[in-house]
Amino acid sequence: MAQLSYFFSVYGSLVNFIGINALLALSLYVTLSAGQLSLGNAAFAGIGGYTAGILTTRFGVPYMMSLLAGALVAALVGFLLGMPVLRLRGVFLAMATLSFGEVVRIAAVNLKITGGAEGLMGMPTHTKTWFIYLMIIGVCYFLAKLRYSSVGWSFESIREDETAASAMGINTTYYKTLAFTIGAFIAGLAGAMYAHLNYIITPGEFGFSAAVNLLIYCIVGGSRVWYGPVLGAALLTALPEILRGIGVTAGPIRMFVNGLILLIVILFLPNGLVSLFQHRKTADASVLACVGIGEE
Amino acid sequence: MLLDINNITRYFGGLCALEGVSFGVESGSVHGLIGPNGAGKTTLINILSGITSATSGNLRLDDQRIETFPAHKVAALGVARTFQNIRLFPVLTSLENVIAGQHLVAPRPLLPRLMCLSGTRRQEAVYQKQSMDILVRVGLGDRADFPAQHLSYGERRRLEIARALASRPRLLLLDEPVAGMRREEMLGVAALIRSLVREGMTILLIEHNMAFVMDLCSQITVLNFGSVITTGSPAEVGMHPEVIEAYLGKSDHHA
Amino acid sequence: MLEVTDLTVAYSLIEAVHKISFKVPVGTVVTLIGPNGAGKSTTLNALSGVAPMRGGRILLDGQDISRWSVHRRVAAGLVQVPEGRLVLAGMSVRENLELGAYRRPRGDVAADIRGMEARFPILYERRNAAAGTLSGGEQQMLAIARGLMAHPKLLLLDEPSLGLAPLLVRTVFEIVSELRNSGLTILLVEQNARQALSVSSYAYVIESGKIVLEGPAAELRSDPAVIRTYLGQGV
Amino acid sequence: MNLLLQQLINGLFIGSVYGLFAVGYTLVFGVLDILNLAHPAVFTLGGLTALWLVETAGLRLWQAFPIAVLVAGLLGLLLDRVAFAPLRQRADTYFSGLISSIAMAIMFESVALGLFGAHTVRFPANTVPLHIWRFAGVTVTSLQVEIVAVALLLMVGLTQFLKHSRTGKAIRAVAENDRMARLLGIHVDGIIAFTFFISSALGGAAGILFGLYFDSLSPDMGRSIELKGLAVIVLGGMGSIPGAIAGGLAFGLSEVLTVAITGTSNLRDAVAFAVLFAILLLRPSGILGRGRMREA
Repeated sequence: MAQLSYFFSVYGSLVNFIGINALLALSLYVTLSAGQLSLGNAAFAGIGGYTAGILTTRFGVPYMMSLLAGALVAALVGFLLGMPVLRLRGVFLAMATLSFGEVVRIAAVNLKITGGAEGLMGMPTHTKTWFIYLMIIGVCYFLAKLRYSSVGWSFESIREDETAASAMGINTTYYKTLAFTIGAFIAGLAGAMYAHLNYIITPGEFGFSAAVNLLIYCIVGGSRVWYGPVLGAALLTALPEILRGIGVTAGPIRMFVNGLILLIVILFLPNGLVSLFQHRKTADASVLACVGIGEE
Repeated sequence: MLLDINNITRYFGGLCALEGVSFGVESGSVHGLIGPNGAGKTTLINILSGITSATSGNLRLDDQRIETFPAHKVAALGVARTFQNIRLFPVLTSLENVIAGQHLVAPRPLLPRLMCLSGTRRQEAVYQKQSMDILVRVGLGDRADFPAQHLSYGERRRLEIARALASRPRLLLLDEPVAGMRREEMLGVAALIRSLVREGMTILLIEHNMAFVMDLCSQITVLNFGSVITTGSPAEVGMHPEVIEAYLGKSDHHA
Repeated sequence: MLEVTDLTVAYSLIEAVHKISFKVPVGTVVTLIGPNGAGKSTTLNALSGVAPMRGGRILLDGQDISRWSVHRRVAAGLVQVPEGRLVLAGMSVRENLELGAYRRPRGDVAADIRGMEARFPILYERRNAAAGTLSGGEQQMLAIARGLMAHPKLLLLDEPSLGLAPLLVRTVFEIVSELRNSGLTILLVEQNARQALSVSSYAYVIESGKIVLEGPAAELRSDPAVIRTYLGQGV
Repeated sequence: MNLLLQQLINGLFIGSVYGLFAVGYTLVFGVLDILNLAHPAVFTLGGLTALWLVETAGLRLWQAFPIAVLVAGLLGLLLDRVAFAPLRQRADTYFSGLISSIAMAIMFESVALGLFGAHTVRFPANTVPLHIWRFAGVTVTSLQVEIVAVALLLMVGLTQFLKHSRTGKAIRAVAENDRMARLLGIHVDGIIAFTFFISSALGGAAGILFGLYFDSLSPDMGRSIELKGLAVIVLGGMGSIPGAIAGGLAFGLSEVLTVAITGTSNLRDAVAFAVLFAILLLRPSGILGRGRMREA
């Protein structure tokens, strides 16, 4: 017990950051699961964070209400943004969401109510570790159940082939917007919790590098199953500590190792780290398949 | 008449892909659509299924105008299709492909699942059984757990038909369903088409294999350069001089 | 000229062509016919080196070229005019011709282009137009002319009549017979079996990636099985 | 009036650097349909290499410039071999290429950080002899003129090279249809590697000019231009060289005009990104684009 409390006194904030990053990665996972590459989820987190922070600091709204409001406002913006931008595909969608994110960041720098470049301060630090992880469990449960519902199958179909999906009767616009909105909701929730973890949030935390980091969590962990992003976020957020543990302290080397891991994963594990742990049933079946065909 | 195609025209840029195409597809029949490569057959199927829009003209399905409908609405009216260049979901297994195809007929609501209601599991078992039955019907029962990308060419074509059948369509549009198939496989597909029609399904069939088309279809429409040359029974179409010339090249030239 | 033994081609795990063997003697036109998806184009692509070969051997003038890169094969005179008139649509007609001679010494190219433009006057008239603006027939001329710019020893022609109006189909086959008469060796892939057989000396029938029938073109034209399946008696 | 004229001229100078940066960016996209997100890191290393050559190796700038550009070009070759070539046959090559280029960007930036430290550095005074011209109330320095001259020279040179040279035509052929190019006997992999070389060399040149213009260099300077570069190539139409040049100039002008009109530099980037966002929604192929849309 004493050891545990020691662990938390040293690594408590790391554990919290892992949780927040995992939630953010899950928000991107939802969008990716419907085949849409969004670089706007960091901005949605910012919207959620600023909304919740402003509500608690300026208007004395209770913590839980502010979380809900932050998530809902982010979801609403996601919905409104999704309708026009989801006509775009691939790299064009990525860039539209990216420029949206930049506009949000610049707005946060310039507006008075957001506290400008110095950031928004004075949030009560109500977010507790257990609560973060409770939320993660809730979101994971939701996503796991979602996967085999009509919505989940529709996301999967759209990700695999949008044209074929629409020919099967799937309203692709509706489901893409839905994925985008759910993603924005989760991101907004994570942002709102983050705002009340830290006392302060600044515009820079929700910029381009944050958006890219989320993408990296999903890719390194694996974006085909819900636990992939969680794994990716946990590993990469803890990586600096792990490296410090094995004696690597210099910043540039840590950064280099980060990049190297990402490169190795994308080159050799296209489905992410989770493919290391997944049971090989389908892989075996495919081997059988080629043997069968070879004999024909 | 289940499907009435009336004066459909489609331009791509300045290029005319279809010009004034009109014909009807009788309910409960197999209707063939033939013509040389590049005649506009696939463009027409794309328009029928709502994936492409027509530049002008109209389409009626059971007297309902559908030419402005997006693909998912056309599908909801009971139209399913396969693709010439096979558009399966490659990393999903055969069974999962068919399950995805059940979208319109097998609601899997989220809320009961979140609450772990007991009915969900039973319902899911019924749906999965239905998908499995369709796989067995196209002869892929033993391939249920294989990712689609590891199936042979002919198996993938059959899986595409299975996925289309999963939505229980009234009208099935098949774009070259037996291209690249071995003879035995081809016979299997022919038998499948016959049994589907016996159950009341209507089929519009694009195919290059003449024997296959002649054998199955009650009516055939011949397309060349985006226009209909003729529509008629296999025998009528076979006698048509323009068809012989357009489809086979001038027979008097070197023969 | 070309001797292929036990050629096998597979995309990912699926075999498209299985152990086929055939020959193209020098100065002749040989045709591969067969239904859509039978593996005809795949065979040509394996000969050019752009389809993954899984087994077999390709001899060009007695030399084993099975492992050669695509550009080395082109330099050796094995030139393909691909299906669907793949001209470089955004580049000019003249540039398309120039690129046809990419593997040849620069000095000779200008004279060749003049020769080609004299032979196909339309290519001279439209020399500065983007190739994509040409009509289907003109694009096919350009594709063939571009193939000839490489001074092929063996020309692989993939479905030259695809999507062309009957009159243009005839023109294209007239060009093919001219090329044959000028002594060029050609391996032709065609759906239009009747036309193809009429310009060829020998033919192979491919079905589901295997050769099911072969013989002198004149004989295949009167073979009942070929007539039923490919020359479409009854239609 | 003169102030406006001065701003327009300043916009032209910085716009030409943006254009040069974007030309390399868009070249790779045009040929491969892949966004090379390591381009900004090459830009940084190009600038820092030139600085090292001048400051530490004691070379004159006119000697250091071509060497640094060459180094940048070699980095491009490295990028192609390590991050792109292995992914070329993969079905999701566009997406995985995006990720692997991010990985390379992280590693390049960490190298810059390790070699040059995190602080801002500058070329020694008198690296470029400075003349100042004043006419009609407008100030122009010889450095600015030289920057525009070099940038325009490189961009015009590239355009002419692509248009008339045999290799240039081969590059365009690969961009249009790599399969057809292969059948013509073009060594496609060599052409792609060469394209990376040119693209990165131009990016490196832009980095040097950028460092000279702003009189500051730092390992993260690529970040400041990364998003602008993306904006420029979308504005000009992905893959269009003249579009990138025009887009760069337009972007430079819009920046200085925003500053001139609003009186502060806070909204400088917001206007540009709002314009980018609008263009993506209204005309995704860009203003001068070829109308090419990638299906994801």
